[in-house]
Amino acid sequence: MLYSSVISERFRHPRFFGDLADADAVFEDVNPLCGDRVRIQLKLANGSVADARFKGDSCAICMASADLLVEIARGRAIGEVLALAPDDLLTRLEAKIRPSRITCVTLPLQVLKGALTAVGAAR
Amino acid sequence: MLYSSVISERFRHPRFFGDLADADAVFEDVNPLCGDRVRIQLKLANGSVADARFKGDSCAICMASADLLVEIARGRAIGEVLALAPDDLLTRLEAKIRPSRITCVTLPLQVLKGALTAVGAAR
Amino acid sequence: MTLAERCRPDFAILNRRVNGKPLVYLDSAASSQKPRQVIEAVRRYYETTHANVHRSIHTLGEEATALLESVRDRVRQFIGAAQREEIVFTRGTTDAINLVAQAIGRTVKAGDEVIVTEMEHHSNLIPWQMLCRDRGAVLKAVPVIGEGFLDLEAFTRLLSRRTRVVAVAHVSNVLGTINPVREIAERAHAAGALVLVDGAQAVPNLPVNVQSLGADFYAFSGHKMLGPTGGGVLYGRRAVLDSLEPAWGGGEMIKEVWIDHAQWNDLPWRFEPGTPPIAPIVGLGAAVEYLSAIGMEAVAAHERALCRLTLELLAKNGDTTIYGPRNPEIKGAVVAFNVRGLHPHDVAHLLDQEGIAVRAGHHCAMPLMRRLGVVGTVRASFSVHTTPAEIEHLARSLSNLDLMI
Amino acid sequence: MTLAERCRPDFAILNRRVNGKPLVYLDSAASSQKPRQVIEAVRRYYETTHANVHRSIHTLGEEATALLESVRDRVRQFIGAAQREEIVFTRGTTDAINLVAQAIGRTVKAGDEVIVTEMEHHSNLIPWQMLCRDRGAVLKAVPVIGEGFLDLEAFTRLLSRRTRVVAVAHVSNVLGTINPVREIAERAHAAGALVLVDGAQAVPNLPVNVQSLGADFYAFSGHKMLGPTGGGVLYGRRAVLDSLEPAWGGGEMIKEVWIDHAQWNDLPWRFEPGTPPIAPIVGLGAAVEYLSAIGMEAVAAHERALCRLTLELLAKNGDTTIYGPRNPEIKGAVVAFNVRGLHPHDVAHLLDQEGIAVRAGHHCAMPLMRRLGVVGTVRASFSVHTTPAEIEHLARSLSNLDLMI
Ligand SMILES: Cc1ncc(COP(=O)(O)O)c(C=O)c1O
Ligand SMILES: Cc1ncc(COP(=O)(O)O)c(C=O)c1O
Repeated sequence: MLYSSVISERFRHPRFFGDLADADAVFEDVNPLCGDRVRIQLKLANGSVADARFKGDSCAICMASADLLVEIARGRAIGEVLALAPDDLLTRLEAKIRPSRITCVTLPLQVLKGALTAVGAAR
Repeated sequence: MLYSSVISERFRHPRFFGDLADADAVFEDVNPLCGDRVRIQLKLANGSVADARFKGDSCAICMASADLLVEIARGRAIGEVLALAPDDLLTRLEAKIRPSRITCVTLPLQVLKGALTAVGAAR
Repeated sequence: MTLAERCRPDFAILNRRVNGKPLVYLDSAASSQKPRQVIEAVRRYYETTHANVHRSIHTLGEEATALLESVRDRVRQFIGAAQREEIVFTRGTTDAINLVAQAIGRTVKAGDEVIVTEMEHHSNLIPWQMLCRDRGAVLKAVPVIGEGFLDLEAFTRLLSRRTRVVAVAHVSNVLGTINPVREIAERAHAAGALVLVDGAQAVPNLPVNVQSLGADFYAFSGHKMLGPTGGGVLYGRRAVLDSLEPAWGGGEMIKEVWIDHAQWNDLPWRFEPGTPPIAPIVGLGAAVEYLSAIGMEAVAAHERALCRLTLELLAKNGDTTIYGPRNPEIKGAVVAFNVRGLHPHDVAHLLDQEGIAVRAGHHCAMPLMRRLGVVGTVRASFSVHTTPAEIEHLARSLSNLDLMI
Repeated sequence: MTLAERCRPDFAILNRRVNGKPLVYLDSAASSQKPRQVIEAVRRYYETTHANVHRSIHTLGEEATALLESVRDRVRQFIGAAQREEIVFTRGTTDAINLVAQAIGRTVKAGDEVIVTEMEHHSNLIPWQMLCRDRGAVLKAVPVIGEGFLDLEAFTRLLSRRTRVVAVAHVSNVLGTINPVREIAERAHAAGALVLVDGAQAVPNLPVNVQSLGADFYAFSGHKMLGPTGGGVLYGRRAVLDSLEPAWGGGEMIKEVWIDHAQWNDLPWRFEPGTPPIAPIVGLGAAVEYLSAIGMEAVAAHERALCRLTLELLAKNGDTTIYGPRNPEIKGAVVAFNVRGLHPHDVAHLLDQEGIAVRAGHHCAMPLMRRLGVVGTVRASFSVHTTPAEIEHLARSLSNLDLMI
């Protein structure tokens, strides 16, 4: 296995890939390494992330990272989501990610925070 | 002796260094190697170089080359002067000049021809 | 002995193991490896000859200058330029193209046009974008059609009296397409435009003659043709270089300087401000010598055969999509492809586990990626040391990829 | 053992004989020699690690990228910059200054002013001339007074709200003067101008801290500080770099590209289009390590002592005129002089017969030559391997010169 079984599994069968009807926040950004784009859509309610989905034509690491991130974020308070760090994802991906691929892990996080900032939820 | 006794002698005691009253042609140019300037003044009569002088704050090689060139040119037909080649000077300077210093030899020739061109004597 | 067998002992890096496997370096188009002749030339230069060049009266300075200038003569001959004054040393292709865009830029007016193509490397696109934005000029792009060819009819329609420059790759760094530069140059010249050819992927792999191509400018990098990083070449046709103001300022490019103005030096130094990348150019000379000793026809034939083999083997793999012409006769030394269901970066990562170095991503050609409808591709590229066995190893590894992720 | 005695075995070129004499290399200010640690770092890089950097997924590419980026960290520390994003790799000082002139150029308006000094190297003059001509701006120069100091009162009068840039050498490559950069920067900043410092002759010889100097930009060359030719550095203060558009275009300096526009990459890569001079930068890293191991205070003390000795011995020779400050405490590692009745080129040629390499001519500082009232000067300059015995040999040789021509 190239990366880890977590990545393998989430890459093959992402749980939160897709669009969200009536999203409150949408944001996308580009991986400077490769130009890949990731887009995250959010529904917010009562200061929490009520629902979320991601989209993007990206590598296995980025796909798994986005899927995992969305899973973590769903149902959480916005403050908690904003406090998430790359290490929270790295630990749960259970893979040793080389420095050259680290942006593949962090891009979804950056996009999610961008989405929250865009709707003024990040204060 | 660094270069040759001809260069040594002409550098120490140039015969044609100076200005010419009522010159018919004056020209100066710059050595791209070092930025040194050489100026040549000419008196023309009957299709010949009647008299000539040079000036310039330049190295021994360039000084000797200019002095020698002016001596050669004086009294010669303009056509003959225009036909002079670097080798004519190199032979009579009796020195092995390194490639890096060759412009020190050729600059006076270039200036002399420039002077003749400037007054339309070079056709 | 084959060409590759003869060459391999010259490349020390091929002894390396990567992830426990022998290195299979299929990324020469990004940057080639260096034979010991080149590495040695650089070392020898530093240990015996180094000094700053030009305007130097001492022995080392004269030797270093003679060495540098001898490379100019050698490069002139290698690419068939008419005069040594037409060979300008640069840092690389990107630097050379920026130099031209900058120098021509001063003469470009609002409403003038520049034509590039959809298959250009960003290096032959962004400088023109910047120029057009700065001067109010218009940038147009020749579309890519079919298996990856320039649409020459569209090109002819784009050309007009307002076209100032046509900038085109000799060989695409993704598709491998060898573009019909000569024909493009003829049409461009008929319209009164200048032609800049990006030869980064051509000079390392094909015999090139800038005069028969009709290029006004021809740019390439030393590091892609077995030479050191940090040096490259801009060929400029004498009459055109003569007409241009220098792009950048500094030492060596002037004759006389006052505080408020200066008189430019003669060609080619007028376009070479500052201390040149002496050792990289000395190494480039050794690289040219190495390639010349093999002969560029032989290099091209060798790489064509590898290209043919790669295309054949990949075509057998039902999960692989190939980009660019399928005919190796009209193709440079690169093959781009994708594997179904896998992102190119994952493919590259997986191949790296097998010791195979390929490039993956957009290859600095994002507009082309959009035209191909992909986020990126994997790219295998070849050099003199590449063997058929290495290509077979690549093909075999690709067949097993899906199981590994 | 003295510093020079410890260092000399590292410099293979010092074994050379020139005209039958041991080489005495007193031209380090033009370009320094390279210790084996630097030459080896370059060789090792090519034999074990080379690949193109950035965007690379394979092992060699990752290693090469890590190596290159580690030099950025090392250089950051060496010159006391706050962030790694402030370190831009260039081809050298000239390249760095052109980069700044180009990037700032886009924001300069007619009537704006740029201030240089009469002692600038052409590299820190011509780019500003070109900028001013292109944009209709005005170039002014701070006069040189006394033994070779900047006239700071005149400078203050030249400064105004229209001043956009002040460009000044940290150390003059002819006079050796260490300019009061900090004071100049304070006054310039008070007037709202940016300050570019040409550190080509400072970084190799003195401890430099760009933050305490207050420089907005600081440029220097690898090849003058024991590093390879072809690489250099531009330091730019983060806030200033952030505010500037890129100077040149190409690969690596963008995030996303369309035919008609592009999104720039993050710092520092935004200012590094194309394949960087990887090996020259790797070698620069080794040079920084070499100098750091000695310690720049020790390097400066060593060269100050040589400077003092040179000034003393030359002063004893009645035929010699020295240019620049006589006090070695306020002087870099160069001494410029002339010999009565001899052109500097002849002096250099004569010294070369003795194995001594000095530079002669205008040193790319023609306006300064005019100010000094000379066509050129001879210049002796020092490095870590220079010994007092070599200086004595220089002085002895100078005493006998006249007899030889
Ligand atoms: C076609 C083409 N043009 C330009 C370049 C840029 O060359 P460099 O990065 O050496 O400046 C490359 C290589 O990256 C290329 O393949
Ligand atoms: C003060 C100064 N500035 C700039 C330069 C130019 O450096 P480079 O030629 O390495 O670009 C030099 C050296 O020649 C110098 O001494």
